Order: sequence, then structure tokens, then C-alpha cells
Amino acid sequence: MEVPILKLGAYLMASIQSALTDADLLHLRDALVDQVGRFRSRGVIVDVTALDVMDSFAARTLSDIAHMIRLRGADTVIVGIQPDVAMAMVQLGLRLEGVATALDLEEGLAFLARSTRERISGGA
Amino acid sequence: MEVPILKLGAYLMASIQSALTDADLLHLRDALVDQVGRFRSRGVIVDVTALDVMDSFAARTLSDIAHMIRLRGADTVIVGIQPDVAMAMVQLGLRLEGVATALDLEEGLAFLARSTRERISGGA
Amino acid sequence: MEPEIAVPITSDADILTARQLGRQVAARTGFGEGDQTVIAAAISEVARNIVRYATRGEILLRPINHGSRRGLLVVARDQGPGIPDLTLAMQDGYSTGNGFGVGLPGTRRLMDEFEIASEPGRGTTVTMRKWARS
Amino acid sequence: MEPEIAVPITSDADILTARQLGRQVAARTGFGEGDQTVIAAAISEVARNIVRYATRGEILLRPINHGSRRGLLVVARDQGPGIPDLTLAMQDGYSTGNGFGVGLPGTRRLMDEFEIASEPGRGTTVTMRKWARS
Ligand SMILES: Nc1ncnc2c1ncn2[C@@H]1O[C@H](COP(=O)(O)OP(=O)(O)O)[C@@H](O)[C@H]1O
Ligand SMILES: Nc1ncnc2c1ncn2[C@@H]1O[C@H](COP(=O)(O)OP(=O)(O)O)[C@@H](O)[C@H]1O
Repeated sequence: MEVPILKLGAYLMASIQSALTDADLLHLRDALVDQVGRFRSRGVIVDVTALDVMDSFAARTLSDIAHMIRLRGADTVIVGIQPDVAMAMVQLGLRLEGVATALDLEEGLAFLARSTRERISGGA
Repeated sequence: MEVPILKLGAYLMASIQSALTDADLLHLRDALVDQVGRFRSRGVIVDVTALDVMDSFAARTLSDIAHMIRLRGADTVIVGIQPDVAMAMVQLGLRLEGVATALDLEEGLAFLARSTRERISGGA
Repeated sequence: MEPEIAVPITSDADILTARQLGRQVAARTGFGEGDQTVIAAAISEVARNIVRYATRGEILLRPINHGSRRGLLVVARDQGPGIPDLTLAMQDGYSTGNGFGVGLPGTRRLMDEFEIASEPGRGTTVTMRKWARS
Repeated sequence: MEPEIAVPITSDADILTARQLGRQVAARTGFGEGDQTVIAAAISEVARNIVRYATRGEILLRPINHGSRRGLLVVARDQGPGIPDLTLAMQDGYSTGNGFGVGLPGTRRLMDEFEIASEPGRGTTVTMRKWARS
């Protein structure tokens, strides 16, 4: 199950459509880290609305993606973590520390607009 | 293998040409911290495109450079971390937290132009 | 007695199958959506440990009753290398692989009952239960 | 059996030599560029530990097979002071020098298999393997 990656202007958007195997998640990671340079993207949105469960491997991979993208000079925001998924994550002990999150796509886009403007104006 | 440091107007640019020993990295650090004052530079770009590997010593030294330069009143941006290098860094646990990064030289120059303008106009 | 479902675990994809089946059985057993997700997450963790550390094993799912309470029993077992020091393995942050090391202690937090037994060279069995809120 | 390459490690510059040779051997063994970088980074970390904590030692590189899988064995060994508490040394952030303390735990995360043995006063041996994705 490959995750489609869309180019939205200066951003990339990966929209997870269903449960993913560990191999799918690693594939997504490699594709995003590669494409953020190829398209000179300033930001990446990963939409996890459709994810059934965020277990430790998924959380680690999303956190790795955000940090790798950061080293490539762009920002990442994870959007759409559902209430049930958030509750199970925190009980498991998964906090995605240091990773930006937003309620949904709209908020995620607003976050990137601000953070990339910020970055441009020398903040961070 | 000494790293050449170019003066580009108000900026200094260190362009790493190949793998560096620990001693080379420390030499680069000392030279940048010295020259940023000597040339009254407002920003420093370290281009690591040619670096084969960023291990913990290189990451620590680049992070130290950015913080030392900051204490001297200028900004630093690391540019050109390649996809493979970024992936290995994050798996190692190296995140360059608090250090500005940009995709390449062009983005790095744009970053410095905006961050130094901000700094002059009293922001940050 | 309720039928037991046995899910063989030998690959990445089986982790998904097991947690999706677990969710379905939990839903039929009367768990709400929140608890279904919690159960699926717990299954995901123990199933991955089987693939990663023991290569192969199985997950058993069985609805259970205690008086009028409904619950779900999940057993994850393998004949892999076993865990030499269970106290260490149950600590947050302890991993011999490249995980966060939250799998086992986190799974214990997710479930109502949690037991782990392991014999080096013979394998590992995790037995856990969750009770539906009435 | 494939030939083994032994790289003596006594200085800064040997760290580069070892990781560059490691990358070449990995490329010849069939690893992709991403894994070559991962292997080079792992070698860089253990080679630096030799220089820093044991003054001298060596890195052995050997292509290996397991069934149809190709892999690379990397051994880093020295007769230095050894590590009194391996559990502590394997923790993220633990350093007796002025490193980040991520060298050993990070290297384990980079490789598929990782073992460390050490006897105080006798030296340290890190044995690690990475398998090529087929
Ligand atoms: N089924 C198993 N067989 C053998 N060892 C296991 C098994 N499950 C867990 N372990 C051991 O227990 C450790 C802790 O497991 P866990 O808490 O799930 O964290 P992680 O999987 O992130 O390492 C693992 O690193 C491994 O050494
Ligand atoms: N080859 C070695 N010989 C002796 N001690 C070592 C060796 N390698 C590592 N150590 C010890 O283990 C500690 C942790 O190592 P590491 O995780 O690589 O972090 P760092 O090198 O940043 O300190 C070191 O600070 C050192 O005390």
C-alpha cells in the first residue's frame, strides 16, 4: 500500500489512506526525504487521519521523518491524529516530542504558512 | 584537508570539499569564529554537500560552530545535508537541534538575507 | 466457550492482520471504539516483537466472561530466543533492537491484565486481558 | 570465504580510511547508497571510540552470506582500558568523554546486529552486521 505524495505549491502532502505495514512506512520516509529536495519544498504535511493505530514503530518513523526533513531545511507537520489514536499513543508512552502537530489539513497548512514565513524572517 | 573560507559580502562561506578528519573540523571551527569578527560578517554558511558522513563528532562540531558564531553576533546556516546523510544522522540520534538548516547554497543565502535583515531591524 | 482465533505471525503484514482482527473481535465483544484502538495498539506491539525478535509465532484472540463482564484475552507466543532479563525488558526505554523500548511496558499500561513468561532458548508468551466497561 | 580487510586504527585519519573502505566494501557487497552511508557512519563511531578511549586498535571488514542474503560484518577491537559498565555505556547520552554519548547506542540503531564485549584492562570488541535488502 503505497502512500501518495502530492505537491501543493511549496509543500508536499502525504496522505495515508489506510493501515500501513512497517515497510510501507519506511518507503514513505525515504520518498519524502528524497522529494523534499527534488521539489525544493518548504514544508511537508503527513495526514494520518486514516491511520487505525499509531504504534511505537509508526511513531518512531514519523518522528524520524520530521527530523530528517528538518535537516534538509524544511518543516513537517503531522495532522489528523484521531482522539482514540491519541489516547492509545499516550498510554503507550508515545509523545512525538519535538514534532509539530495540527488538528487537520487546514490547520496544518496554516502552521506551515506561519513556520516557513517565520523561518524566512529569521525566527527559530 | 583545509576547508576554504570565502568572503561573500557580509557573509562567510565555508565549503567542505571532502571527508574531514576531526582535526580538520576543529580547525574550521576556530577559523570561522576568528574570521567572523575579523571581517565583521553578519552570517556564515557551512556547505556540507560533499561530506560523506555526518557522525557524532561532525554534528557536535557544526552545532558548536553555530552557537559560537551566535555568541559573536552572527547567524549560521548549514546547507546541503544529503538525503542519505540526513537519514543516517537521525538514526544515530543526531538532530542538530537549534541549528538552522537549508536545502542548498541558494536557500542558505536567502535564509541569511532575511535573518540578518530581521536582526538589524531589531527582531529575533 | 467462545471460539478462539489464532493468527500466525511471520511477517510485517501479519502485524496488520492481527491488529485488525483484534479490533473486530473487540467490537463484537462489546468494546467501545476507544478500547478497540487500545487493544489494536497492544496487539501491534506484541506482534511486532514476535516478527522482530522471534521471527515467527502466533497471536490468539478469545472473548472471555467474568460474571456479567465481557472481556478479551490476547495471547502472543513464540518459540524464539526468549528474554534473559524480564525486569529489564519491562523497563521503559530498554531495547536490544532499535525501538523506543516502550513496547512491553506500554502494552502493560494499555491492558487491564498483563503477564509475560519467557525461557531463554524456549520462547516468550505474553498473556493479557482487557475488560469492557459496562 | 570472502577475504577480510583489517584496518589499523591509531589516528584521526584512520577513522576516515576505515569508513571509506567500509563504504567501498559495502558497495561491492551489493548495498545501496543509503546503507553504504549508514555503514560508514557506524564505522566512524566505533573507530573514533578506539582512537579516543583505547588509543589504538583495528577494524575488520568482511562480506558475509546467510542463505542468499549478502551482508557485511564489521568488527572493531582494541586492547584498551575496556568499559566497566556496558549497560551504562549503551545508554543514550552517557559519555565519559565530551561526546554526545550517542556513539554506541546510535551505532546499534544503524546496524541490524550489534554485540559488544569488554573486559576492564583487556579491551573492547564490537561485532556488528548489516544485511543488504534484497
Ligand atoms: N517476543 C520476544 N522474543 C524475544 N525478545 C523479546 C520479545 N519481545 C521483546 N523482547 C525483548 O525485550 C526488549 C524490550 O521490548 P519492547 O519493550 O517491546 O521494546 P522494543 O521492541 O522497542 O525494543 C526488546 O528489545 C527485546 O530484547
Ligand atoms: N573502545 C572503547 N574503549 C573504552 N571505552 C569505550 C570504548 N568505546 C566506548 N567507550 C566508553 O563508552 C562511553 C559511551 O560511548 P559512546 O556511546 O560512543 O559515546 P561518546 O563516545 O560520545 O562518549 C564512552 O564515553 C566511553 O566511556
